[in-house]
Amino acid sequence: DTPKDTLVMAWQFDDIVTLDPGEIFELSGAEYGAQVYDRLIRFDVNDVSKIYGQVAESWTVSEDGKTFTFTIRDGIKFHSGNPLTAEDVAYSLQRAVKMNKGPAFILTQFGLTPENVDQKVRATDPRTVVFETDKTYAPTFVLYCLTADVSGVVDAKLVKSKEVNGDFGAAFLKANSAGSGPFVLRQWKASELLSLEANANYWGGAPAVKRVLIRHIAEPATQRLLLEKGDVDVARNLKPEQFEPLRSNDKIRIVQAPKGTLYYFGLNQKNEVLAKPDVRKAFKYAVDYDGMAKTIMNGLGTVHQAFLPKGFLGALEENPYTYDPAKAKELLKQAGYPDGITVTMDVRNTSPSMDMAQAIQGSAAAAGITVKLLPADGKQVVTKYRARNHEALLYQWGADYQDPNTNADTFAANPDNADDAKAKPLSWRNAWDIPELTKKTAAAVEERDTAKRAAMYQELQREVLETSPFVIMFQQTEVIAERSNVEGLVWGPSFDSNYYWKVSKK
Amino acid sequence: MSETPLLEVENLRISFPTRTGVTQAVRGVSFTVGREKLGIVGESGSGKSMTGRAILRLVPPPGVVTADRLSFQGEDLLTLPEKRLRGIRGRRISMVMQDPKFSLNPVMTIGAQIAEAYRVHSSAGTVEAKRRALEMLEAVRIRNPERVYGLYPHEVSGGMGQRIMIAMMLIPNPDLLIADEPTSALDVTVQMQVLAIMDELCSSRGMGMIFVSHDLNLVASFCDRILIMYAGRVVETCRASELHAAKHPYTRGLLDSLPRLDDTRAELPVLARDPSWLEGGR
Amino acid sequence: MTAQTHSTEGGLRAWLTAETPHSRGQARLGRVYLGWLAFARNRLAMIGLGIVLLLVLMAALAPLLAPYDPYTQDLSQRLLPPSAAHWLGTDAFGRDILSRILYGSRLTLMIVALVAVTAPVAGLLIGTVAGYLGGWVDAVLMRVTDIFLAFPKLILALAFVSALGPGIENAIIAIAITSWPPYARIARAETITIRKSDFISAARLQGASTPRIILGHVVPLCSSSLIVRVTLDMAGIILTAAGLGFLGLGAQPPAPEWGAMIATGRQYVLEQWWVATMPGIAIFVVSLGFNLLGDGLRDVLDPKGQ
Amino acid sequence: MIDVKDLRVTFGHGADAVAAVQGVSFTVQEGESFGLVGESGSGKSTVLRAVVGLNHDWTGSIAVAGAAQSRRREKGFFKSCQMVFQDPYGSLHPRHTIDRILAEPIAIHGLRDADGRIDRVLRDVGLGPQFRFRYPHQLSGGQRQRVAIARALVLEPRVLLLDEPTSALDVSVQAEILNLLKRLRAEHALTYVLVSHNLAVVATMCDRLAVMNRGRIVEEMDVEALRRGAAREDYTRQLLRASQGYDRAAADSFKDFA
Amino acid sequence: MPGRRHAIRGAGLLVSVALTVLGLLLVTFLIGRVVPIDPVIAVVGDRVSADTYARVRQELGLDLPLWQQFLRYVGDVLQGDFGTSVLTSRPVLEDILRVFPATLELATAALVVGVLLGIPAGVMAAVHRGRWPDHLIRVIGLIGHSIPIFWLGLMALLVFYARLDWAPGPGRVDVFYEGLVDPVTGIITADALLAGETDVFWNALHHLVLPAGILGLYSVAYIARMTRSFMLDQLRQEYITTARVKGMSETRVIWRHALGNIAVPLTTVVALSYASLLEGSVLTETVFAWPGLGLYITNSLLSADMNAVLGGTLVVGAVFIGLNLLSDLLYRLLDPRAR
Ligand SMILES: Nc1ncnc2c1ncn2[C@@H]1O[C@H](COP(=O)(O)OP(=O)(O)OP(=O)(O)O)[C@@H](O)[C@H]1O
Ligand SMILES: Nc1ncnc2c1ncn2[C@@H]1O[C@H](COP(=O)(O)OP(=O)(O)OP(=O)(O)O)[C@@H](O)[C@H]1O
Ligand SMILES: [Mg+2]
Ligand SMILES: [Mg+2]
Repeated sequence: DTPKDTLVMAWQFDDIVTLDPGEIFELSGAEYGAQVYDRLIRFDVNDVSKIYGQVAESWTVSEDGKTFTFTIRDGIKFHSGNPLTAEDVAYSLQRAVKMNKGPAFILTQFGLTPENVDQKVRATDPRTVVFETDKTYAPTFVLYCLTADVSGVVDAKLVKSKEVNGDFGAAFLKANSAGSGPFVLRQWKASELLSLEANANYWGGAPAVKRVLIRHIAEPATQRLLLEKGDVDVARNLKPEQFEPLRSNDKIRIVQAPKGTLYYFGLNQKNEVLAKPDVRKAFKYAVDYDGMAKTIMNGLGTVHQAFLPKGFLGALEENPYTYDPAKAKELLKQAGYPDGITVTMDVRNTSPSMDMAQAIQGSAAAAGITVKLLPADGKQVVTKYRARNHEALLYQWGADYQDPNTNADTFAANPDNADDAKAKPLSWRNAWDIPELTKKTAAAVEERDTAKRAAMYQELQREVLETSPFVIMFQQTEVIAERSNVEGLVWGPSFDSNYYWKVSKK
Repeated sequence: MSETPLLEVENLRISFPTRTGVTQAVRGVSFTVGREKLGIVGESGSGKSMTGRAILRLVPPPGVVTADRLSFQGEDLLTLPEKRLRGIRGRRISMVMQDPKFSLNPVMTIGAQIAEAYRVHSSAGTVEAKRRALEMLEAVRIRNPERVYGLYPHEVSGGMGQRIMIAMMLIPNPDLLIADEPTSALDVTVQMQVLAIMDELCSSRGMGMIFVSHDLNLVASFCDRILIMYAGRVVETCRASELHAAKHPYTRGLLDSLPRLDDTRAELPVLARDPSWLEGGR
Repeated sequence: MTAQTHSTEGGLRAWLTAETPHSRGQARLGRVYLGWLAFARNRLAMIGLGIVLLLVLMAALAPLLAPYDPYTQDLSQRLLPPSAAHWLGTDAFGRDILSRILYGSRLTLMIVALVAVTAPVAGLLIGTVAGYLGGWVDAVLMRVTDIFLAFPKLILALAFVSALGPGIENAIIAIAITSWPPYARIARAETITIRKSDFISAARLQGASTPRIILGHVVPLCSSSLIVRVTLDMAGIILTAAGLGFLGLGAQPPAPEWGAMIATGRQYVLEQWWVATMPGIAIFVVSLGFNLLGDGLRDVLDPKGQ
Repeated sequence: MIDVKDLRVTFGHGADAVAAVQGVSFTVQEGESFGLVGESGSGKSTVLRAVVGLNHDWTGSIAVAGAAQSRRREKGFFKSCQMVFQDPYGSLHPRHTIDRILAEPIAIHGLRDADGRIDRVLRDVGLGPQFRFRYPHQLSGGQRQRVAIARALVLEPRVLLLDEPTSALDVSVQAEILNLLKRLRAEHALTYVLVSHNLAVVATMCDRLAVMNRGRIVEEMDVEALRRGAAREDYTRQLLRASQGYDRAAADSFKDFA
Repeated sequence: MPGRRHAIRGAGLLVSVALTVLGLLLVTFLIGRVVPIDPVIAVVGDRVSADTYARVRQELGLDLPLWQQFLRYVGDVLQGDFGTSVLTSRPVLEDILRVFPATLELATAALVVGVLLGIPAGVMAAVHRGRWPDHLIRVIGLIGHSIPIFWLGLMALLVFYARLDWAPGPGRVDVFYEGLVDPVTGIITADALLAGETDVFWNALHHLVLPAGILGLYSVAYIARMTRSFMLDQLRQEYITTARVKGMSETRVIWRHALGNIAVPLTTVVALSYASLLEGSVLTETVFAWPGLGLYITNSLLSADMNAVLGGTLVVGAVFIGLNLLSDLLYRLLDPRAR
């Protein structure tokens, strides 16, 4: 069994490519960032609408909504022992913008550029940081974006000392930590081991365990064996079929945490068959939502058809479509295909995507739609998606930050449907040309009244539900199996809000 | 020729079960060997080698050997336990095979192979074994024994290889040597030299010898007594010096069909096989 | 020893085993028959042959034998253990595993057959040409062979399928392309021993051209050891095809390809063991069959085997 | 008919080189039977293989039927000159029937009446039609050698090179083959070059012979001289003596001829 | 002039090795271009701005003509620079130095199993040809050859780890020993011994038993089969009869004379199976959470991490070529005829 002072976790974390908060853009990496780096502000995992200060003690928003002023908490120390000041906060944000890596857009969408960021984000005194946007946005939009991993505060002094060739210490931070959070990185071996050590001097109180050891175990069956044997405390990647036998094991607890990730498939509107509204609709009736939820998903997701996941501002909780092959057939007939149609569907070769695709294949067949599957690796699917070469394509979409705009911007906006467009949201990828909706989405971001804003998003969602080439099926639920003597792990609504800080073992 | 034969063979039969029935390779062969040179001649497939091998119980697997009597100095070779038999093999009866190219282990030095043959049957140490091996190499007239001792079989010529074979087989000083076509792979001149060595060793040690060959002239000039085999039977036995006066039509036929240096015959007589030879006496 | 025994008892047998055949056909058939006799005496090889014949039969009669449609899903019937209704249980989509295995035998047979006719042929040609011609041709061909041999096989196959596009046919081509080098090596080694032999010299003396000698004289002698080797590689071929299928590059769902069935059943292996185990047993039995057959064939065909 | 001048053959390169034939010259008249004797490794086979074009790396000059030969032979050359190998077990393709073996040269040279030719040549070598569809493994050594001879004859050549055609055979079978070869020569007016290490065989078969040692011809003589034992060279005399059966005294007097 | 002869042979060998390596590079490079994954996306992910996309594309040199890209790559490799892995964002060389020892350890252990069981089994089968030990060994070998390896691995874990508790779980050492010894060779057992940590050594050895046994079963089948067939060839040879005539015991005839002669082809077989163990252990590595080279290459390929694939493949190829060379040298050492 595992020692009391050590939390051992089995997890597939081979997606981690960097541990630098300015660069982290993977689910597992985000979770790591949440343990090691403090952020300016965070949202409450139990009530996402509540935003609280972590490094920031308080903040104010200017009259025109373009200037945010944060007061930094006193007495926070980095792992190195350096005090955390406003300078560090400003540097961290400037750094992310200047490096311009994957997650930088979360900040740059507010008009920040490497050239102007030193002006727009600055420490006016050791305890004050000012953040200016180019336009007026809904304040919650800005604040939610600042809760993201990319705003994790790095130890400016340490990082600057490790800088080589003006890389902002990126080479160093990729595999080292320079944070102030409850845990310190001890060792990272890619696809092998991630070892964290408790920060005994954490300003919020030292963690109860001394170490967290995370082992990359690719095979779910192996994870299950380890968990049952007590050689790990937490197993993160079990399959639905494995839950049942574990539920009857009183040494093991199954925890579910809804995440902001949606499973959907898109229909490419460049294809003239799929571009017909009735055909699009027929697909929405050709999916056995409930059957799949009960069987192949079995807890890994709940039926959800609107583009905003539960927990987001304005999320629509109604699911108007049910499996109705007769109706789907009828719709196809109206569209001029009484004999049914055939489409190919690209899909990631991982579970549960593959299972979903096969189930869709089965249910759609009854509705007169022959689905041919083309499984491939995720990157390969995405390559095809970005080239708009698919017919139908099953994938998932994870929210980048906790504001509704993250999904509206991709499902309901398509500023330029040309092949060489700069922005490539999901609507563009499915060649869904929607100038009206795009305008509405832009308006919603700028609406400062929260209630009105929520209403605008609801309207957007209804319209997308009705007309879009997206068949949104499930919202993902993370299912974690813990040994029952483990307590205090927090599984939030996104991966960067899973926390180990309070964990303890009986 | 001595009064008490070394080896007595009576009604030896060797058969091989094959896909198309049982092949009788040797069918009822009887003979004795004393301290003499006994030649066995006959056509290919007449059972010469099998007879030789049966004595050491080395007939390859599917073969079945039976005999009324197969005894060596009073010991029954057919029923002897494997372990006792190993004491006889090499030590008391040994066998020189046809082609040194195939009969020597290619990855062991010549010296090691000879020394090994010696050490199998004595408790001698390595130094003693080497000394004996070198002596033996000298005895078979190898000029530079020390050098040859460290060579590998592929590094020596055919004639030398055959001498090495002989050295190896004679080092434990056996009582009976079976030589299965020991010189047929050699040039005539080398063959002559090798035979001379064997001849000398035989007479100096008082060994018995079975010399298997298909070369009638050679056997006649080299051996004391000759068995002529045909299709697994002995059709005729005679003294070597009397071979040219042999009576059996088979033997006569073989002799006649040999080309001769002084030949002026327009056509060589061809053997006319007679089915009755198969029933011929022992 | 005449062969005028057509009318006697066992006329056919006598005709086949005649010492003096009267036509090319009789000679050839007789040879086959004798090979068959040798083969038939090997009990394990006969078992192997039986298994392989069974596979062929299964493939031919799948629609008659299968109790259910192999494609129809029924999520309410998923992951049922073996029972009277479903002898081998059902899979994650409620499909009858027995039916899928029966239909899958067609795919398996196709993979095995296609790979078996492509890879060894390529290897045989390259190997015999290199071995017979020697010199720089040999050097070049063997360097290429070495490069392919030094490559991780799955990566090479992946690359080829990626280039050709996914699908069972392309997967088969990819497997064939990646598996010829060992055959080329074997064929070359054998050719080198053959090319010095007198009957090849004799062929050259009659003025036979190089292609004629390679195809007519060398190839027939190398092919027997290759046939043996191929049957021994069958299991590997089936499993490689499965590996590609798992990576989305082989048979596409819902095709009941055995390897793909194992690959998807893998996630249930501790909970619903039958999903992966049943096709696993099928692959095992079939490759056992091919292996036994190969061993038996080796004894018949391999001149060294006596 | 055959004119070989200063033939040299070397195997291998540099330090590995073996000078197998070192300046051999001889001439064979049309219709003559010429013997080549010598011990193992003296280069007899190598000479034959060079003449017939199986070996490309030679220097000197070779003329067959009046035509000077280059390294590579035209297809037509093989119609006039054929060879029979020593080992009847290795010179027939184990997977081909006799019929196929004999049909092959006919097909290569595009000759007509294949069936008739095969029948004829089989009868010539004393094999009945019943052997036509057998495989080599169904034949005895002597029968195989007959097939090999038949294969050489099927193109109706004028020169036959025989490399120890009977040394792998029993004496009784040897006699049959030697008789056959004699008869064929008479019937078809063939020219023979016969290689053997058996002086008696050469004596019965040939008109003239050359003795080879270590890649050179040490002596040329006619068969009469051989029968009389009238050899000029010590080497030849030693060879003669060794051929006459075991003789202890003779063995002791033998020398190495380098 | 044997010295010169060896020099010429050696030079020829070097040239052919160099050509093979170059060919290897070319094929890997082409594969990288053929895989339908956009390498830029592999690097920066799917949601970046068009500017970043273009910048990274240029950084990766993807805008250059193909042959220039290849020359650039060859040049880098010759300088020992395999580039940086996208997947781990470290120099590929560093990654390989980390994962390769793990595979080396596993494959070597498996090979030991394979040789220790396979050769005696093959010899037994040959000696008892056609009788029950032969059949038994053949069937066991076939089973080892035909069972999907992940299935066997999981079942072994289930039985020996979960149920019987005889073997430790997956991984190279227990989690708590992780990082106790500094990687010197990267082979944990060796490192533990170097550091004098016997606990860690035993633990690591324990962890090795199950995966190495399973993987070894694979090579047992192959080695036994080849040993059998070589042995049968040798047992027919005349020198074996000679040895028997000398009166040697059957054991000595077989193990000294016959085995001595199959040592040569056997080294080639062992080298080949070693190479395939090094490359083909992906599934075992997955099941046993063994972070090795096979897994690394496969994952990299799936992530279009071409630097890593090229590097890994190059290493596998180099190992293969190295093993070939080694078996060549051993061949010269073991067979006097080849010297
Ligand atoms: N394994 C076997 N199976 C069947 N028959 C066999 C086997 N081995 C030998 N024979 C038969 O045994 C007979 C005698 O063989 P043996 O080797 O004793 O002949 P030989 O007189 O030594 O001939 P050679 O002069 O060719 O050496 C042959 O007819 C042969 O066919
Ligand atoms: N392909 C080859 N490569 C290297 N050396 C060869 C080759 N063929 C023959 N030799 C060598 O050439 C020499 C002559 O060989 P050749 O075969 O002509 O002799 P031979 O007189 O026919 O002997 P034998 O009576 O044994 O057949 C020998 O020393 C032999 O080793
Ligand atoms: Mg014999
Ligand atoms: Mg010769």
